[in-house]
Amino acid sequence: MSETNEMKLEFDSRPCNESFARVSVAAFMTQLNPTLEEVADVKTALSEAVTNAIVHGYENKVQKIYIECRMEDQELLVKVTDYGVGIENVELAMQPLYTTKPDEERSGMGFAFMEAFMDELSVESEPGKGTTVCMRKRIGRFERK
Amino acid sequence: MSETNEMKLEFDSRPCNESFARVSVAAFMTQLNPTLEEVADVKTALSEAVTNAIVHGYENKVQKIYIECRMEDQELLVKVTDYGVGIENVELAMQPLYTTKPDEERSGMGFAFMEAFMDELSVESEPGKGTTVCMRKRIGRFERK
Amino acid sequence: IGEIRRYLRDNNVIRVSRSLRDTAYKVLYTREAYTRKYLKEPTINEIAEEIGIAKEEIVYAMDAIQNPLSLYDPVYS
Ligand SMILES: Nc1ncnc2c1ncn2[C@@H]1O[C@H](COP(=O)(O)OP(=O)(O)O)[C@@H](O)[C@H]1O
Ligand SMILES: Nc1ncnc2c1ncn2[C@@H]1O[C@H](COP(=O)(O)OP(=O)(O)O)[C@@H](O)[C@H]1O
Ligand SMILES: [Mg+2]
Ligand SMILES: [Mg+2]
Repeated sequence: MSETNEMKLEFDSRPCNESFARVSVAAFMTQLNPTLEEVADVKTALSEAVTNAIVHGYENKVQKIYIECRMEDQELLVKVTDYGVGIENVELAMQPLYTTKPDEERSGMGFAFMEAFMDELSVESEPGKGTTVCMRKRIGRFERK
Repeated sequence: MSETNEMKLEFDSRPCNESFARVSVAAFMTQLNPTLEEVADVKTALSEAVTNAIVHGYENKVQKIYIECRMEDQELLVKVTDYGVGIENVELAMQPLYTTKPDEERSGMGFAFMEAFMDELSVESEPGKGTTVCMRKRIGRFERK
Repeated sequence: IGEIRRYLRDNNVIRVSRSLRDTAYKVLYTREAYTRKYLKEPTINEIAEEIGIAKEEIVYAMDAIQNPLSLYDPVYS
């Protein structure tokens, strides 16, 4: 498939929807014939982004989370957007171990995981407006092509 | 769960996305704790609706298909919308064995399957505007409640 | 030699489709055992608990075997 293929997903920011979102994205990327490991990587990164939208962006209030996925050749793009509180200092927030909720069981490693498991990570955020996390990963890099 | 939970899905009308759409809806409905058979029923009905949108609604051109799912108590609502050619006579189209593409491998049983595997089916369509298929199914009817 | 090397490499990485099928067969087996024992269909939570896999993953896996003509095929051909 050399054409693009796209999907968008919108769902309530409830923790019970996290698995559903993970499996949807996994099912979408299955078209790229990924390895187990590649799917696990994307699912981990996606989980972190969705959890952030739920607990930080919307502070556990039920609102909408938006996921956008695009495949172009062997590249998968995943965008996760919330219209929540936003991030004051993105650079600082992305530092490993940095967290604004140290009291809960947050590790401050969410962005670090997204960075580690995907090839590219960028974060756009405006305080009071919301946050979009954009991640890219090449799938099937070990195949001759 | 007595609250509602919702999701929306938008994707390209490519046959390769059928499986992804099926898995998304199936994954979403697992929150109602269905049997595998109930999941299979919904997937069959959904496949028919999505195939119709691809081959009839958009006549195999790549445009967007929209799915909306809602759970309320033990009821699942699934809506499939295309902004394609629409249906002239809905009542006639819904007759078992009726098909406008007898030359291809269409059986004319799509709507009959949706009706059989779901509890309720309604179709709204306007020629030149598009079609929305709305299906409902109660999940877990065999459980005491 | 090139053919063999390619064969080895392709089979070294486990494709997700392969693992989905394995899971799906486990699910079917579990359902059958449950139905025999309790004389009723298990719900997805009961299956998920039995084999220790999220219910969403179960339906993802089941789709891989219910859809024989799908994109999963190249791996097996
Ligand atoms: N979607 C978001 N909306 C608002 N703030 C966010 C969002 N995502 C991340 N943050 C901020 O960035 C910090 C670091 O995120 P992360 O690396 O995932 O660690 P953790 O979630 O464990 O705190 C969070 O503590 C929070 O302050
Ligand atoms: N989304 C749609 N857009 C336009 N026409 C449709 C749509 N869905 C169904 N139809 C019409 O209804 C007929 C019956 O549909 P169906 O019962 O699924 O049978 P089949 O798809 O095998 O023709 C189709 O042949 C087509 O003319
Ligand atoms: Mg986090
Ligand atoms: Mg049909």
